[in-house]
Amino acid sequence: MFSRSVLRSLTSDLRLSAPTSVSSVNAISQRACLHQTAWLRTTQQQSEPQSSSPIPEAPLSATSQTPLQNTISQSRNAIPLEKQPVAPTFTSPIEVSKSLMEQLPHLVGQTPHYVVAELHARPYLLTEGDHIRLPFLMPKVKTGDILRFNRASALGSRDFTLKGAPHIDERLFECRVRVIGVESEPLRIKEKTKRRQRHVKQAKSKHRYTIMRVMDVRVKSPEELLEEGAVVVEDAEDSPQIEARS
Amino acid sequence: MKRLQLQRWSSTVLSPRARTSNKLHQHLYSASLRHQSTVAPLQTESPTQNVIEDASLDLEDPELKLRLDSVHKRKSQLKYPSPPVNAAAESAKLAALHARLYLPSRLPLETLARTLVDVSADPNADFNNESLATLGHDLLTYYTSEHLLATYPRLPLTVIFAAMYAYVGPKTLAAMSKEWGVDVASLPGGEVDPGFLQFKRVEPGTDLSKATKGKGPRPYAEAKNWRKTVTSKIFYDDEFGDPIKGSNEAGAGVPDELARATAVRALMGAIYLHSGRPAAKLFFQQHVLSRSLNISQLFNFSQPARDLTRLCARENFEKPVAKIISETGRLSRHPVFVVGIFSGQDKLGEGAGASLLEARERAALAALKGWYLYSPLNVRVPSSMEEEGAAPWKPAYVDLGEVIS
Amino acid sequence: MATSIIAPKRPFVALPFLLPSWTDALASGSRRYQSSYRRTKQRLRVKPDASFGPSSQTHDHIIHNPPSSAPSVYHTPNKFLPASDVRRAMRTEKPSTTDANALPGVYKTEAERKYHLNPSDIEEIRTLRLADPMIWSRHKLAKRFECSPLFIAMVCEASPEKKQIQKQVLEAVQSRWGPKRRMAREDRQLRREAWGRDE
Amino acid sequence: MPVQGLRTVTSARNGVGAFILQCKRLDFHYCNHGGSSRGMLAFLTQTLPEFARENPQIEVRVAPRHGKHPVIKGQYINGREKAICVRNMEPGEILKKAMILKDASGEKLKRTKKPVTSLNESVRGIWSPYHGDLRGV
Repeated sequence: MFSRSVLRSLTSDLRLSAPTSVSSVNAISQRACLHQTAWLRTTQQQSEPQSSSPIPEAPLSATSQTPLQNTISQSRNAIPLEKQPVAPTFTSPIEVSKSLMEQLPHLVGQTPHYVVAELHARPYLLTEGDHIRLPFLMPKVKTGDILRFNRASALGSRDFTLKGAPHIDERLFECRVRVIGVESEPLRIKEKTKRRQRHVKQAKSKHRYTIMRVMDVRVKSPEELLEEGAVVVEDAEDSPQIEARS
Repeated sequence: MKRLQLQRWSSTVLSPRARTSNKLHQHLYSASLRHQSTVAPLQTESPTQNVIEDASLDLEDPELKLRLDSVHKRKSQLKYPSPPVNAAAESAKLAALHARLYLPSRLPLETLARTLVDVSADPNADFNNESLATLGHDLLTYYTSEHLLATYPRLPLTVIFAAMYAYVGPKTLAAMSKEWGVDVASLPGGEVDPGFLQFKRVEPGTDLSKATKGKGPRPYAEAKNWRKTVTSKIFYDDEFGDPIKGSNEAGAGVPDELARATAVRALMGAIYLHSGRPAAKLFFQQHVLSRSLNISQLFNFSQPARDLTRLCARENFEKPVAKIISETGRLSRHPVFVVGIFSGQDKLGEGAGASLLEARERAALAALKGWYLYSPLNVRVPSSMEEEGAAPWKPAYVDLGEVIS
Repeated sequence: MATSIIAPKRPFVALPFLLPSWTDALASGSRRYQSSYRRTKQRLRVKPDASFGPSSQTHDHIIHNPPSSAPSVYHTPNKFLPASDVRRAMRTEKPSTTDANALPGVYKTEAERKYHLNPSDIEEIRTLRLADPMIWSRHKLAKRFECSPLFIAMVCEASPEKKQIQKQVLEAVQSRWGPKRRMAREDRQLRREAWGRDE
Repeated sequence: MPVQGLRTVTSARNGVGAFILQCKRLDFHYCNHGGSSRGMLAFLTQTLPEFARENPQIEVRVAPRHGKHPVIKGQYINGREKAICVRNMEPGEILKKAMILKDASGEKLKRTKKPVTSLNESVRGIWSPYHGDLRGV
């Protein structure tokens, strides 16, 4: 369904060494008013001068360009190995039909692009910068994670549409989204009654939803595909590319 | 190109107070930092202080000593108009801001604190953000203008001014600092948490247009009725096409928007000084270029049909002719005409309107926007050549210029 | 009057909301119940274009299906693309279905340009206009010299006295306008300015 | 003047370039004597340091409120505040509540039906009856 490409990565691990605003809370008992918690931190720092730089070793961006494998293993210690999503392994290089190769520059040359990404068999029409509120809480993601949607049924620009049969090969395009938080709906109360009974049961529900932001929607150019080792195959008796309309 | 050691440069630009804590230099900048300060201390030290200090040496009671220490600390804080350097490391707000923006670790908290001190709060140039803001403003406007010119090479200059204002104008930068969660201190001072933005507010009732002293570089600026050409704006005015104003009077307040914008510019300059050009450019791309702007909404034409005729004459196209593509309800109360502008057999633009005149104007406008909003494929900006291992530079598309009528 | 009538993109039968509903016709008059509301709502729901439907092809493929919508300003017309742009070569095969010359023009009669006036005529226009602006107005001069009033305005300017008089006349006319007419005129002006901003 | 520029301001798209956590500050209030604060006190001493270390973007404040139930308050960048009462909760539950406040955007809770909201213009344009396959009749 989706593959996690970039994760919290090294940032969280390196930040472990960095002091934050609260580090020693055992002082609470003697000091009551703590309107500046930073004060506490400095007292602790004086006692054990640990790091020369008081700043977490964070890269400028959350999208660090670290290798994929070790980030997954580092940040996912809590999740058992068999439940971790596996990176897609492709046994054969992508096969692209000749007509697709011919039409692809037209699609690439026309911006902007949209993608109909599918998530749990539901389509989402996305462009760059869109705000998504998934109708469910996505498990095992954290705020700030970057996901890559790899299942799309269509990708297009104004005049051209790349259609999959039924899904586009995920090596043809890139669609990245960032998890920006979790929202919940207002509390709903439904009154449940039974016959001949004065008791009214109140069923409450307050669902939580994952919010995301589309970072980019990009279709790869023919040169990029050939660089990645795409194989161009002849398409035999395909119907003409411009579909006949009524 | 060889990478330059910016750490070395930064020592010449930054005051010792704001420099990274280097072990070699630590002994130099221990306690008395403001020995070069041109400002008189706000509170003169009372002669009784020494007496208390002497007495405190004899005291063995740790609680009293602690209290005395805090009193002394507060006094030393009040001595300066902006928070002292060592307060930066203790501020939780500042550390949170640093982490929230994913700033590079080479940018110390002390410099971040300095970017939040405006000139109006601390007139000492070694401790306010003015110098950093000058550098940051130049970087921001350079990166924005190169992006605009490379992406839309045919934009008219007035629209470029508007787009620059939309990307890095004071209003946008102020909104950005609000979205970063930078709070404003109600009054600047040495005792304020350095995580707050500090500036002196404008007195109510001040006329902002007359608050500046000195004058800009434009000659005869006081002649109100003189025509200001767009070309003269390139020479005499700033990046947004506004006249350059003289510096503010010393001690005068700053509007909230301007102080916030200055702080953002200063942060950009600080990132450049401490972590170098790649980090600064990445910061610019992530925070400024990632915002959304619809450039086609920045145009305001007064005579689109005339401009289009001029354009076609200049480019040696056939004369543009307006033709009705489709229409409905000509004799009804709500007619709709769709008019296309054709040059020979090619359609240049198309517009719909409730009258033939409106549809024709809109079609001419669409054609002109189609001309001005041309964007080449695979845009590269000149500063991308500064990256290591960059592909050889291919000349970017340069246009003849806008249509002048 | 030359008009071209538009045929909708889909056949008429495919747009069921245009057809009268038999069930609705049977139901008495204007009353509408929930059941009929749902049905009308369903009819109004626009289905996606047929080109987005499932296709028989087994490979990923690209189709050319331009939308039925007004063109976007971000797509530069072919004529405006510089010669070095690759898109210029890609778009050449576009079939031109409509002949531009066959379309009706916006103006009923296209005024042909004669270019028959010489500098001495222009001098004469200027002297006439200066001599007696009340008689020799722009329209009269245009009729006399067989050119457009715009051309007269381009070659000469009215005297300040004449401008003053015209201004007074306009003020006198406008002073008799009521609030409705004044507001309508102002609104018209505002709408006109909005065209230039493409609103 | 052939063409003039109209001044606007770019609108933010948090997460497209840089991502800024919307939770700015978390205030933990507790009472030293009250029984409902027992879990909160355990949380403050055991779990909070690690929580703060993992989330350096958030400013953490701890302050006592005598004789009241323990409360976590979140301050958000849009200026709003969210508060959750954590009386009689175990440290694990309190951590969950803190995570809720951390992940929230600070907006007022709303019911929305459409999953996607966009600032961009429609890629294929708005359908109009005057375009598409035009045929003169």
